[in-house]
Amino acid sequence: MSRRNERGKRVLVATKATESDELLGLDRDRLVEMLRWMILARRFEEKAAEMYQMGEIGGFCHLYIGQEAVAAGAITPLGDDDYVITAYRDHAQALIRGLDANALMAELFGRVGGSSGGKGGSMHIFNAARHFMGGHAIVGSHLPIAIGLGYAIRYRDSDAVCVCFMGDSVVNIGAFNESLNMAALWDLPVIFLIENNLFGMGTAVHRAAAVEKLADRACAYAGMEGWTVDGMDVLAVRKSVERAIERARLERKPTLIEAVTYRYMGHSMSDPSHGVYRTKEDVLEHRKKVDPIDHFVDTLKKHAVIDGSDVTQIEESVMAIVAESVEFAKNSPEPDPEALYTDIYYGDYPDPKRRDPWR
Amino acid sequence: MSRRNERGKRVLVATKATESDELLGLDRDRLVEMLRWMILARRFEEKAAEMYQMGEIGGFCHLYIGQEAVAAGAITPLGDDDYVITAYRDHAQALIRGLDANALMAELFGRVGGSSGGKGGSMHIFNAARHFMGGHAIVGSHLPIAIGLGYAIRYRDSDAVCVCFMGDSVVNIGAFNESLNMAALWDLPVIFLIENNLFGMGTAVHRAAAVEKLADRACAYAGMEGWTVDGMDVLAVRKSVERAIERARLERKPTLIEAVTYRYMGHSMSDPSHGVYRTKEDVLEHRKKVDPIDHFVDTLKKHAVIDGSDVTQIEESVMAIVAESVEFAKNSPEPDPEALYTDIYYGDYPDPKRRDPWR
Amino acid sequence: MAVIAYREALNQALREEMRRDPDIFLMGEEIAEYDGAYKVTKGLLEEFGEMRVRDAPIAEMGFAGLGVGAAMAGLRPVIEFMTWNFALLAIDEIVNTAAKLRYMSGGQLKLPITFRGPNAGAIQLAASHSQSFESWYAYVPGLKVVAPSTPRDAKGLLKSAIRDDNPVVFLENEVIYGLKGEVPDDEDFTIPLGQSEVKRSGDDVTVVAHARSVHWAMEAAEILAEKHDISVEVVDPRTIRPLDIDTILDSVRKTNRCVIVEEGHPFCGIGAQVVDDIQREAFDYLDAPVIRVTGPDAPTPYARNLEQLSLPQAEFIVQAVQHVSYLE
Amino acid sequence: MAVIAYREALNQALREEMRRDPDIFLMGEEIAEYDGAYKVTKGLLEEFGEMRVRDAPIAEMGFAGLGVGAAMAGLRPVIEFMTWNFALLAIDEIVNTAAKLRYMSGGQLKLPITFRGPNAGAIQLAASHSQSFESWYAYVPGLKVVAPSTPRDAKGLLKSAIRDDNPVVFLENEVIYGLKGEVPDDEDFTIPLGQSEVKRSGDDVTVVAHARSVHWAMEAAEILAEKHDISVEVVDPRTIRPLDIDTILDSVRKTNRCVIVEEGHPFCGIGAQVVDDIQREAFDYLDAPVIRVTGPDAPTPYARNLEQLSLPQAEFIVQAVQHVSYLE
Ligand SMILES: Cc1ncc(C[n+]2csc(CCOP(=O)(O)OP(=O)(O)O)c2C)c(N)n1
Ligand SMILES: Cc1ncc(C[n+]2csc(CCOP(=O)(O)OP(=O)(O)O)c2C)c(N)n1
Ligand SMILES: [Mg+2]
Ligand SMILES: [Mg+2]
Repeated sequence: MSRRNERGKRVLVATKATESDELLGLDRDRLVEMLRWMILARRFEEKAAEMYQMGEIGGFCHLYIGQEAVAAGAITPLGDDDYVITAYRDHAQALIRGLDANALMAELFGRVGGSSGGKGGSMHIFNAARHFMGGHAIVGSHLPIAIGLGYAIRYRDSDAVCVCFMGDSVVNIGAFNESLNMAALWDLPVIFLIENNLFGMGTAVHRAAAVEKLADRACAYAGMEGWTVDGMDVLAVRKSVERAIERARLERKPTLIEAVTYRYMGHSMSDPSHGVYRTKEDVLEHRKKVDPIDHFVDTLKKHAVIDGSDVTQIEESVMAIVAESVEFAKNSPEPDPEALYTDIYYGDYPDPKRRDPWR
Repeated sequence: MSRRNERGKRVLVATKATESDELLGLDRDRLVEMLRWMILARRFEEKAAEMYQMGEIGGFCHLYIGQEAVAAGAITPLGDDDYVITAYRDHAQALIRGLDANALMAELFGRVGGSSGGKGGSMHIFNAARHFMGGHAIVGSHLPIAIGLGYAIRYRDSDAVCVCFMGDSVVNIGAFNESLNMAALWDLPVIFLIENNLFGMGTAVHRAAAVEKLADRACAYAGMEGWTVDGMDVLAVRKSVERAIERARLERKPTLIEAVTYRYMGHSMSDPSHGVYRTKEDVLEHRKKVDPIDHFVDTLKKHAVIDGSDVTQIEESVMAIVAESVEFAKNSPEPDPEALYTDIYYGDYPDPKRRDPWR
Repeated sequence: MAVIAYREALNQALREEMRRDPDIFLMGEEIAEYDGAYKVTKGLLEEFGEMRVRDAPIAEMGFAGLGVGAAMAGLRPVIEFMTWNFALLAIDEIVNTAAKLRYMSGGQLKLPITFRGPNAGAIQLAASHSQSFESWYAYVPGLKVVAPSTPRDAKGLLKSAIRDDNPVVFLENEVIYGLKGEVPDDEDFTIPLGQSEVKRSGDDVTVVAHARSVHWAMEAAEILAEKHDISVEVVDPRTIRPLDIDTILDSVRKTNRCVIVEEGHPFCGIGAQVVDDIQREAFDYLDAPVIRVTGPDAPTPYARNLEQLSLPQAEFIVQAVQHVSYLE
Repeated sequence: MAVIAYREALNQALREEMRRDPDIFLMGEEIAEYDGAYKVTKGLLEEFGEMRVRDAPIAEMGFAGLGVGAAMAGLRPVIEFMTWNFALLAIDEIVNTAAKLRYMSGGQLKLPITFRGPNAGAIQLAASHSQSFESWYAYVPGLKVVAPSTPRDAKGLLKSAIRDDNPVVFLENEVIYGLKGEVPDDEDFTIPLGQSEVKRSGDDVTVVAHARSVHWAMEAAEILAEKHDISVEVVDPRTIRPLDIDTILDSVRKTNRCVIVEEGHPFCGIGAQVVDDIQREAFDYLDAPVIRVTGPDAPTPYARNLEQLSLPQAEFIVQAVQHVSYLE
């Protein structure tokens, strides 16, 4: 644990070990908040799937269903100054980081009220005000950006951190090596968090990565640590991310965390949930065995933090938010045709229609 | 050690350990050959430096002086079917792999008699007949090519191997991760050989790479091994490369070898040999302390493999080759202007001067 | 002749060539077990096995360069990019290396490699997933660039690309993977690289279009014939490098008017080069400036209505043809 | 006005802007301790320290993307590529990411980042190290592209590029780093992006040229004036995107003839776009086709004589100008 000293800098303070404390010493509000985020993300995406099937949402739409513990565990311990960045499977992170569900649903619908005014779509969600820096659709390309956020933090001598989510396949791409090396070399406060959902599209992790545990890739960088954690257990994720945050805030050391999780749906809404790479039974079994929401509800009930009525209440409030988001999205107009040509440049720019007067 | 069985495949055969044998059980001819290659490379490049100063050679010219033990130790154990590939610091490897010194010098002069007819220059030396596959000037870009050579070897079910030389800075670039991962994943017979000359241009290794020993980067790939070896000791290099060759031929396992060596000259002929990054004294001291040729001569003398007159004889024969190469290069004509447009495509191609009739 | 889809035509080309030549292998993401993200490689793993149909990690530079190395060693790789947007990660291997190795080695090396995958717009995938790169690759001497518009062309040209001993950039089009058309059954059917085809004959205005744009051009030609009594000749270059400009010039010398269509952005697109060629070699034949209809000078938006607006659709081509006919 | 070298002008621009704005930092290979491979960043480490002048590992994609991230966080990075050839390794971050983030975020983000370094030919560095990429970057909406030809322009435009709140691709030229010229002393001197400059006035033929080609054009203009009595107007666009085509059009409307020069390859080069613009907007003013003088449709050779031949030198421009004047 850390606190700010007289000069506003964080310093490490002795704290009674919470290792044995299953609930990480979090108070009820915090715990319920985490559960609420997970349920919101789940219900929101279930509704998004429905809207996709109805043709209201187009393009690629990658759902996070089954993986909610990772985003909830990693984002809830962050402060306002911290940064979050991820790939195209980005709805849950955006919501949990505080993006209004209305703006998110409207973006999926491609409407003016969307977080990007309908221009970015599912894979490109941003909320700059809340330091949610996307939503990046090219695999691996957001890792260099993450270390850039880390560089800016150090540049300003701030004690913020950057949490960079990534898919399991990212450990095999070039940018991974370049980014982890520079983060380690320059002590950048970046937490690289692998959402290991066992597959990149239809490719099982070990058909693509020559490494036992993905976190082992950290061994190649002096100063980096690599941890593997149960990504279906939100408290386990939170605990290890908290440790990594401390490392980042105080020592400015980067950490690689592999959260082992599972994707219930197909890779995107246009892919089947199963196929050669995994059977329908595999998926059903996983859902039954280790659902992260059920698991967390059980834990909280076991510790008498919540009871059944609390869950009902959360579900109801969440469903209201989700329902409203659909209403909002439906009522939000399509972008004006002129929007095709706005937001390309900051400031003045010559008429883009000069070479192209027809549209 | 391995031999071919009845079906022409190599199999491992028991062999008396040569670990303790300083000369690796090599006969005199082999040892003298290695020394001869090292001296040829050295004298050739000293002459090239002279020719560069006289303006006969242009562009970038990266010399290998001081590093000869690495190329000699790694290439001499190879067979005809094996592949060699490297970066732009490529003269020594090309010579030792059997490129005619005349063709090499003429290439540096940019003449028709050059290995690429004068079109490639110092950084782009090829000798396809001898499986010397370049000469690549973009840092890191030849690693994927090396695993492609390895893939072709496996594809043909051959027991050849590919030795891929690279500078120390390559461990920090994206292609390194992608290539080592695929080599490990698919059991490609590639030996990744880092010529760690302590600097990439003016950047000391540890200002760029967050890792203790560069060979440690191997830890990130299951099935890969990483060894560090004294790159100023040709026998040490050869011994470890031989071991890696065995691993590659028999188990098709890739290996990462870091040979620690030293560059005596500037990064290229247009850079000073010292500056902020190392002092003149550093360079002189290194040259005195651990010159790879002197060291090997001493070893061979100690074991009475050669005496002073042998060295004189080698020097003389080598100087004759080098002198002839300069004569050859000088007498080789400049390329015909039409050569600008040849060797772009294999086979017929429409007139490239249609849009550009002036030259 | 069978009527098959564009994707199936590509699949046939791959299968037939792989049967002909054991040196051909395929590599790319999800091409084997998953049958390809767009199913172009369907069933090939089963027939040819994993050494010849290989799922790669997400490592575009790595597996593109692997292809280059394998080609240097005499194999004939066909590298799939899931889309050409991702090939930006591998473009160093294509442009700095593959395109130049023959030259830099003074003709010692031969690079029989094909890079293929969908180029240009998809459906609502937004800016990072909807780009057209033909003018980039066509800029580069050492490469050949192909962009088929029909199942027939797709099959005939892919076979030629694979047989070619040079690096070929083969640009498909996701949105027309399902498009059906007649394709000759003959296994020896190929279409040589570097030949334009007149897709529709006409007298009044030449419309040059490639890839998906051909279909908008054909649609526009229909409208112009029916509603405006303008006879349009549609020329499809099919291969962008080397460009068969002569077929285009012949047409322009006949019609004296020309409109060029492409899905990419306007600035330095393919059309700019075609304009340059036409005015240089047929200046005196032109009765009006050559006009282009392109994608917008803007990134591609996600929203359905904006994306639709961003396409160089028939309506715009109709306007442009009227414009060069001085009939607005 | 001081007479200083192109490299020094760039150095001054960096130094002055860094003094003005503490959010500016530089990153690239060998830019700090080594003072830059071409000494453009000389002395800056000493003045500004390592956080603001940072030597990067050889990891173009990594440090280019780092710059993008830092810009998203509000800093103003200037990323040096040792040459633009190496930027192919980072082009995904420039084109797929930096150019599109503002659009894809619906205007939430601002990307004040400059990517700079030498473009085009050097001296005998051969094919992989001698490429011109202006038409590639200029194709991409979301980027600005600048290519100064003189020390004055270099300084004035680099300052504007750094102050610009958009990603700017700033293309220098190794061969003219040593070129000297007058540069205003005033620290507030800047040149706005997007303004062509008439580098020499003339009446008979317009020659459009940017970057190093301006100097060949000026040399040719001199020869043409002295030996052939042809008065050439040389227009330097300086910024390629957005291109100030109006200054070019004004000149062509006056001279009625035009030659366009560039170091890059011909197919889909900048010149093709300029031709397109001219014929579209000044068709009736043209007395002859617009003709281009470019680098060859071939990779760049190493051999001195071949490399020399590959340049779009004055002699070729003289021929082309005579050609458009119907005076061959
Ligand atoms: C560079 C690049 N290559 C390929 C793709 C296509 N693609 C999108 S997602 C994906 C799989 C990624 O898997 P993983 O990293 O495990 O993330 P997950 O989808 O499982 O969250 C692929 C191949 C891409 N977007 N970018
Ligand atoms: C991708 C890329 N970036 C930068 C360069 C410029 N460059 C050429 S050599 C070099 C240093 C390489 O150092 P190292 O790998 O240690 O090899 P060495 O020169 O010491 O043999 C650099 C930065 C390049 N050729 N390619
Ligand atoms: Mg995954
Ligand atoms: Mg080195």
